[in-house]
Amino acid sequence: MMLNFLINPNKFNILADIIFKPLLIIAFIILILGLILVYYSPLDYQQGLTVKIMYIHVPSAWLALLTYAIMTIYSIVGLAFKIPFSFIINKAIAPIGAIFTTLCLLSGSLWGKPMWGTWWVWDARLTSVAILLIIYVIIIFLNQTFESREVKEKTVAIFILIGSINLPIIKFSVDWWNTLHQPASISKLSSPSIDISMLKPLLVMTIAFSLIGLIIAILRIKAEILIRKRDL
Amino acid sequence: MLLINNLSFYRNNTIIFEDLNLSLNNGQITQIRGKNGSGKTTFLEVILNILEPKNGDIFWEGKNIKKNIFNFFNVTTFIMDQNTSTKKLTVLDNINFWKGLCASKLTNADILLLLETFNLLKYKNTKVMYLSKGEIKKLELLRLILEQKKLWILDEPYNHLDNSSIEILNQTFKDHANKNGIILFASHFNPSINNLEIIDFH
Amino acid sequence: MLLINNLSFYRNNTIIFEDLNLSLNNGQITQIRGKNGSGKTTFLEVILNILEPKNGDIFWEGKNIKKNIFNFFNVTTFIMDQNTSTKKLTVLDNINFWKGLCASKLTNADILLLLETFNLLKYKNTKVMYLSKGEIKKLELLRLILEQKKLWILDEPYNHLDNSSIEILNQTFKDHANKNGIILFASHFNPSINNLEIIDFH
Amino acid sequence: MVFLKKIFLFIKRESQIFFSNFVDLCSNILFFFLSIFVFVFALGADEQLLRTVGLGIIWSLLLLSSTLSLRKFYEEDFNNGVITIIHMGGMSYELIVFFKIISHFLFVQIPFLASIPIASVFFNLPIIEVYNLILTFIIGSLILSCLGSISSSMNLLNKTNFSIGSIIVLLFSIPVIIFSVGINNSDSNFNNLINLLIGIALIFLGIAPWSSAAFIRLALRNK
Amino acid sequence: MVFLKKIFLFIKRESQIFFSNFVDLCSNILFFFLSIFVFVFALGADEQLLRTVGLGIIWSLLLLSSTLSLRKFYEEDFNNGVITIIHMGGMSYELIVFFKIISHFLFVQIPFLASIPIASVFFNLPIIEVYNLILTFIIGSLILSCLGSISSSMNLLNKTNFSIGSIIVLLFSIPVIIFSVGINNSDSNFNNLINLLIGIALIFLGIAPWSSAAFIRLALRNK
Ligand code: HEM
Ligand SMILES: Nc1ncnc2c1ncn2[C@@H]1O[C@H](COP(=O)(O)OP(=O)(O)OP(=O)(O)O)[C@@H](O)[C@H]1O
Ligand SMILES: Nc1ncnc2c1ncn2[C@@H]1O[C@H](COP(=O)(O)OP(=O)(O)OP(=O)(O)O)[C@@H](O)[C@H]1O
Ligand SMILES: [Mg+2]
Ligand SMILES: [Mg+2]
Repeated sequence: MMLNFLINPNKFNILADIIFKPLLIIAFIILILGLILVYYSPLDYQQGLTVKIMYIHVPSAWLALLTYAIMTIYSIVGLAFKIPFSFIINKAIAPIGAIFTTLCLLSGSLWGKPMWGTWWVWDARLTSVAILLIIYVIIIFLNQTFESREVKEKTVAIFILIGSINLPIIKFSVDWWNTLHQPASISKLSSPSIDISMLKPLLVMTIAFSLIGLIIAILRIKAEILIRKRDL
Repeated sequence: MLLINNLSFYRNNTIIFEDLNLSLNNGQITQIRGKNGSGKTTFLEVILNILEPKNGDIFWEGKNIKKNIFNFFNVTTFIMDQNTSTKKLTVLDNINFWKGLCASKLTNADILLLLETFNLLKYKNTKVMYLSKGEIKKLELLRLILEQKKLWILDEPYNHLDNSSIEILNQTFKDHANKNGIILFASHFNPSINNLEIIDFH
Repeated sequence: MLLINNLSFYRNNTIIFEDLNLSLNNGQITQIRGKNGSGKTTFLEVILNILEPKNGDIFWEGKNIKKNIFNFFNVTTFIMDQNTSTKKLTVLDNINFWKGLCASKLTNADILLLLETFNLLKYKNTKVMYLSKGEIKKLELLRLILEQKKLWILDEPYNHLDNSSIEILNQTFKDHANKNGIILFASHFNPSINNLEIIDFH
Repeated sequence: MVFLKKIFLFIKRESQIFFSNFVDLCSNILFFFLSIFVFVFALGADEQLLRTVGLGIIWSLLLLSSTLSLRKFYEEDFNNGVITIIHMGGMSYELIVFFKIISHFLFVQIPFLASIPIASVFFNLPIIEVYNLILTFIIGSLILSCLGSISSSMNLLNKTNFSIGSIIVLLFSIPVIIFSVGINNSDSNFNNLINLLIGIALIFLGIAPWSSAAFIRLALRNK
Repeated sequence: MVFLKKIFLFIKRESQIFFSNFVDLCSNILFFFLSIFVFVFALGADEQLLRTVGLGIIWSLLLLSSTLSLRKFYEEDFNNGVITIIHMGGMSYELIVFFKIISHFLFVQIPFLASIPIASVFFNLPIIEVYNLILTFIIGSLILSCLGSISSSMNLLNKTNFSIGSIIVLLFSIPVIIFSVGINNSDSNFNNLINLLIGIALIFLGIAPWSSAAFIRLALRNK
């Protein structure tokens, strides 16, 4: 099985050791490239310089959602097929998701001040992201609370599953309610309604963010595996 | 017949018991003894599938109980060290609830008689929270007779009982064994029952 | 010396006991026996002023305990049928709390030795909620030695204890009696203690 | 047949416990009214203001008051082992949870309905809003019962005070609140929102038994 | 000296129980924030409206969140007899209650203070109101701890769910709320109101130990 590393800690460790250094270099290069592209990207005729917040805001928003989606999938896998590695991954990547969510919130409200005139509005998108952050925080709490490992892992997994209801709400909140927030313009499936000159740096930055997330994730997962081995 | 095969249980990586083999035949009364913390209660809970064994199997009448746990529950009465009676309801309310739960065929007269023998008749409309410890325990033990199951599993049934109740309980055990029932209980008490099999937990 | 004089107690107008007279001398071990619901626990609680007697008085060393209840508490250890250890704290945390509460003079080495004799040493940093029933009971009984009081009042101390712990408890009782202590306990168990005075509740 | 009888017995026992003290039933409602007073005093008695915020306050206080009654959903039955007994009587944990939810809905939430019209009077709410409030509350309280089941079964797991359960109830009831209050916006589609609420209720009626049963099993295993 | 040491021990034990799980402390605060979310959604996100009602909502929710943590004030210690043991160790019930209140104030209410400024941001409250809020909350939360003690000792008396305790907390906290919120009215005398609040706090610090102790004694007698 090619994809065995996704559910087997040993295979994961082997693969991680192989790809870690190249990954580090590639992530660094892409990040630099992305920053250069952002620097030379055109200014928006309305928003001026503040549009550059987008290159942090949107990737971190996407990654916050992606991280949660990954955790949801692993929870299902872990509960249904009793694969312990999924719990390890869940525990390892929850803080990463929390960081991305915080980044999204912070950059969003930084952007909101010049655009909408306030740091915070009670709009469905913003609130559902705040709820996402709370869910992440609860997950991190839960990982700290229980003394018994079995209880901890299963509770967290079940909680992640219940919380995944929030994902579609975040994603579609801009369509379901008329809100201040930008409706999907890039992530529309048919044709992105954004200029190619802004799309390119955005995509590069997204890749850079994902790689950085991946690197932290690998480190944390390896540490988790070690902790678990020590406990056994 | 209850057959326990190579049962092991670990709690947080510390071994509680390992490779335990045991067979309980019809008509047999078995007592588990052992030091405090030796895992008696844990063992009973593993048999009843409340705790999951690390490995090993349990067979009832030749069938692995995991296959259909409710078939096994259907023949088993479990009396814990706790009191499962609902404190806010009266003695009779509790009994009626248990009776319905196990579809018992005892008539009301039978139940009043039972209460009489256990000296609980005068409390039949008292809420359980107003009974003394021993009375609550006796009410709990009524379930043995009420449920009319074949396998009885009990944890520390003798605690709190006075001498005459201990007599009654012993008699009940013997009667049940004579009717081919199987009894397994954990206790530190030394009851006067003939043919009592004793298992020592190290 | 504890003197109980014409003590009566009613619960909701039903008499639990009436005109009870009793004197416990120094060095005397007294057991209360009686049927379930005969009022043993109630009696102990009345002595400790948790329940108020309908009439009658209790004298400690010639003084009515009601005059200054804290003087009486100062010489008394009461071990209930419940477990007063705090479930969320570890064994040592609990012990230290009790130790401070009674200004006990035991050193840490003494306490570790005590834990050792009761076979609890390995649990010293375990939270109480993870102990077995018997272990919790033993922890509770540690208070007897910890508090170094003269009068011990216990409700069902033998429940949940294994044989070796029962031995230790008996020995502890005897030692205390030899040191002129007074022990009063309610139990259905028949401990092997010489010179045990037995009071029968009707 | 025997099985139906068991279910009936279960619900009968629940009702006996609930009704064993009639005052219990009233206390939640009293709590609800008192918290309305608290709010009215905190906000100041500007009539116009009260009418604007009335619906929102009633809904959120209904929510908070029922969080109060949710805490002991399973605790007692779990601690003294009744759940095990019922389970051994032939009901899977999922079924137990399901009927627990149903009986909570019947014996705790429904009586609340009676208090809604009275509460509305305090805020001079228009009749159409009261009607909507009652309708949404019937559905919403079913969701709350489900959430309560999830949360209190989760609370069984840790023997500490951490009231993660109550937090979960609040967390997931936010969408319920949004839809329920939003129904009074003139520009929102009534039927759509009601359907959405019913949809959420059905989702939770599916999720709650499954997850609560999982939590209860876990808790039993680590008691 | 010995006596002081006992008191110190008592408070130490309380803190150990509270801190035995740090997450516990946070959960009440999380609950508070979530209930703010609930309210904001229920009221609709009109910024002007939010600013008007913000203070009132924050205060009433602080109140409700601490009611949640109040329910178990004595329950556990009472049920397993620790209260009797402590009493027999030489502390009168009044003293036990008093130090229970103090430790609740220290370990549960004070951490709440940290959350007030953050909550104010959500409502865009002016800085002076935030300052007043914190000041009144320090005094008010002491009153709440006293009320909590009274209410939960009262709850010991009946073994049913009846939450008469929470109702009492709400009832008596209405004046606290009125004064605390009223402090921001430009035409009210700041010092007078603060003095009034301090007065109420002192009164309750006198009443609470006495009445709670009476309830505990009653409860012990009818256990
Ligand atoms: C705290 C405030 C904010 C939060 C929590 C937030 C959250 C999010 C999230 C979760 C996404 C990803 C949604 C998706 O993939 O469909 C997103 C995308 C986006 N946000 Fe924000 N946002 C905030 C403020 C802002 C502001 C002030 C602006 C600019 C006016 C903005 C503009 C955008 C844009 C253009 C996208 C990309 C939409 C797309 O094409 O998919 N956001 N935001
Ligand atoms: N809280 C209560 N309210 C009313 N009656 C009670 C209460 N507690 C006990 N009783 C009744 O008082 C009587 C004496 O109870 P007590 O607990 O003292 O008995 P006991 O001798 O300790 O019995 P056991 O051997 O079962 O422990 C019993 O008949 C019991 O039903
Ligand atoms: N919930 C738990 N979590 C962790 N360990 C536990 C738990 N319950 C019990 N233990 C431990 O498991 C061991 C066995 O406990 P068990 O209750 O089975 O003992 P027991 O033989 O019934 O003892 P007793 O005679 O005291 O009732 C003990 O060492 C105890 O400390
Ligand atoms: Mg045991
Ligand atoms: Mg007794």
